[in-house]
Amino acid sequence: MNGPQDVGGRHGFGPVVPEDESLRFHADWEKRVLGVTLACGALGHWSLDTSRHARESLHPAIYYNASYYGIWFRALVALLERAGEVTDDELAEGRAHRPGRAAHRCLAPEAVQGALARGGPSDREGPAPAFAVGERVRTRNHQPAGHTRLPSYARRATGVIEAVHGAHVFPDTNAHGRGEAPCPLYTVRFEATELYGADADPTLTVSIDAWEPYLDRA
Amino acid sequence: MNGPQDVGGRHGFGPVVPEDESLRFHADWEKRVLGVTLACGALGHWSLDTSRHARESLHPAIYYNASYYGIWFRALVALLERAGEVTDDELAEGRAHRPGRAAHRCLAPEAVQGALARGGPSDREGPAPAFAVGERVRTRNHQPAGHTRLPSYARRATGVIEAVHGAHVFPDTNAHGRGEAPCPLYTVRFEATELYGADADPTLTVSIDAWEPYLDRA
Amino acid sequence: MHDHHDHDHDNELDDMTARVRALETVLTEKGLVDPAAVDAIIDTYEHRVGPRNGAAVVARAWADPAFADWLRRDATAAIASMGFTGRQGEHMVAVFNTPEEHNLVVCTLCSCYPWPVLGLPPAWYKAPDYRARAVREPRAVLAGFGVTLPETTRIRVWDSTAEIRYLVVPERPAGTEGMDEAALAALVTRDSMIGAGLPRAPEAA
Amino acid sequence: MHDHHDHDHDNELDDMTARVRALETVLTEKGLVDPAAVDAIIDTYEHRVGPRNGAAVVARAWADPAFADWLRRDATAAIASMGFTGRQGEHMVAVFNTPEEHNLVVCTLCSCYPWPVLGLPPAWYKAPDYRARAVREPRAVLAGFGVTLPETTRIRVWDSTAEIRYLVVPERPAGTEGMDEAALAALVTRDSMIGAGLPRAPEAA
Repeated sequence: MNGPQDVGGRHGFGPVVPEDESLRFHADWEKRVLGVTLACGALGHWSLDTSRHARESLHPAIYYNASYYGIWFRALVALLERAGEVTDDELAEGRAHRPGRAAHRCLAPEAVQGALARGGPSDREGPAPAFAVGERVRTRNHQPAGHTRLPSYARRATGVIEAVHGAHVFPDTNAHGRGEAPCPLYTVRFEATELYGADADPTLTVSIDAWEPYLDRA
Repeated sequence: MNGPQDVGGRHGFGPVVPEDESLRFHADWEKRVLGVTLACGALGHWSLDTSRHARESLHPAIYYNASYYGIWFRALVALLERAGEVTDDELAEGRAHRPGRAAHRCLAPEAVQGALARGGPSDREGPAPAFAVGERVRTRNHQPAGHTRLPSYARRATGVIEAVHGAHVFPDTNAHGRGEAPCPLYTVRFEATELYGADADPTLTVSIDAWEPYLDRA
Repeated sequence: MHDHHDHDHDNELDDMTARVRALETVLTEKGLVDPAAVDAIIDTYEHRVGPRNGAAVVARAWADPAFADWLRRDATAAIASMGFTGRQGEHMVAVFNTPEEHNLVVCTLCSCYPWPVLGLPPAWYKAPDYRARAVREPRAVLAGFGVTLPETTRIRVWDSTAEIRYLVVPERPAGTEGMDEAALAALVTRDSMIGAGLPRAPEAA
Repeated sequence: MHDHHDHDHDNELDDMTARVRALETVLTEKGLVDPAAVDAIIDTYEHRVGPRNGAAVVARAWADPAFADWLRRDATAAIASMGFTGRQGEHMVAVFNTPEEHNLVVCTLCSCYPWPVLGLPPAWYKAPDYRARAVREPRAVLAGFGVTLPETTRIRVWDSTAEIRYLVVPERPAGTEGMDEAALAALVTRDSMIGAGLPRAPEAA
């Protein structure tokens, strides 16, 4: 979606503010949002793609005013409500009215290390790639209302296949519960002048990781 | 600029809320912003294009949270400060520290009707048009960091010249005090499927008004 | 538990009242703004210049084919002949709805709008929600206004990216034969001249 | 008189503390979340998994050409050999700076970041400001970090749009001959492994 998350190459944002690498959180509530969000992932109600879509579906007025953990929190509430696990009334009162539906999947403290160390690989068996390293491809004018990982700055642009990563879960379907539909994933590299026009930095190239349905042979 | 103003075709916004046509303002301060903004235009410090650029230069976090008169107000303050007419201190105190620089141009009450009825035409003597009605053109990948009136949804798209309007002031230069540089203005019509891809409404066409430097022959 | 950006609009009110007053005071003390001129500007758009101007233009186009033809060929001159000129209406184009094609006007980049014939734009016209969606899913937008067009009707959206200002001339409703211009004008809503609505039917007027 | 969106971030704090507490309480009462598991997750990323992991990887690549070669060919396996695996690092790619080309990593669409080697991303990495500008004007972004590259250096930006995670291997600083891996790792900053910084010079370490 051409949502608020799709900021690559946009103008009008502000300065980047470096911070010391010893700083881990800016407030205690951020820690809890991190922990609760990851713990709720174990409930099995949604995929990573679905949770990304919940975040980018926040209204731009909210998205651009929230810190990133603020975005995570609001998206988590939306996902839990959609899953039937919490209601506005419960959150307003800070008190559960009904037991959880997926309580049998509650992440146990002793399972945390294993779950984090295991992660969730996205590579799958899937079709052979249509493109090879070095081939020129053109990104499609692909701009669905739903989730996609083709950023708008890289649409309708010609680039070169730089790596072939095998088949990976396709976010455009998986985010909406329409299946993992694995398809070949590539790294595609573009000249900045191709992306932004003749005034762009001539020393700059940018790559995206793009699934085959985003691409045509150039 | 790919700023917060450039919302055409973006996803994630909310419902459109109709309102009765008898409603003119939502608060008294909106009336004052309207009146003061128009009155300040008479001071001669900026053009309409410059004022539009001041509005779109607000940070997205502010732009999307303000009402439109709130955007006008913030941009007006920025323009007056840049013109050396007001300072933050004066606004914080609500009291002038120095007389105005362009007070000799202050819009008099008796001049209001004439000024509003006269308006400010943007047509000028200028070069003959390169394109004729019915010709196919393609919009350039034109995305300057400064002001432009080519919206991003209509970049790199092929359309048809539907009207030729003569030469008009070119906003891309005029907004930045680089001259009116009049050039031919056209209405260019696109199929929605050309703008948004194959899934777009097949019964929809959209036109923009585009200056010649935005266009190439298709 | 939910937040929504509208609560910022609400909080904005008191803050904005104070900030705007401070600015106007400073500008007045500096001799840059005369409050009486501000009052005159407000009075113009609050009480004098509004969508009844456009409704009179549309009604005349319905009643007088020669005027309609003039409006089609040179809207700026035809509209000026009725006394409607000036700021944000310097270069007018009239676009006519037909059974085959419906016109809708938007300004995706700011809030361009034909002030001499329609007055100040409504809040929704200036909001990102309308501006984002009008050029992409106009049927969904029109549904929000209670308008459902046949699936076969073409929709033509005009994005006002320059200083040309567009006035939609809706189709004359059935059952209005013999009505005079004043009665016809009463059927013409502001929204119908943006393309976001349709004129009233005569029995509902 | 000026406003800035940061004041909303500030106002957010107290409100967010209460809202997050309410959510965690409700989820705990429902048996959906165990606060001890939440504590364990926080402890992991606050105290155990962080950029010192990545620094150890980089230092080994500097010290051991065979490891560097492995890292180049199969970063996931090479990094796993040092015990760094899991969430947000399932598919690793290492990109090597050279005198001719500087690498910079971003996730324009959200906040994808190689957690097993770098821990949690800094706030700026997740902010729209960095995400918008990194892919377009990286030299201006780097200047904000005090990094000025020669005008002839090519800049290669990696937008992490899929589940591949990128680790920048900066160039080994001059004057580090004979230093052991631990000493080398101390030169490797988090920002240098994103490409937003350079390693420390040995005299500054």
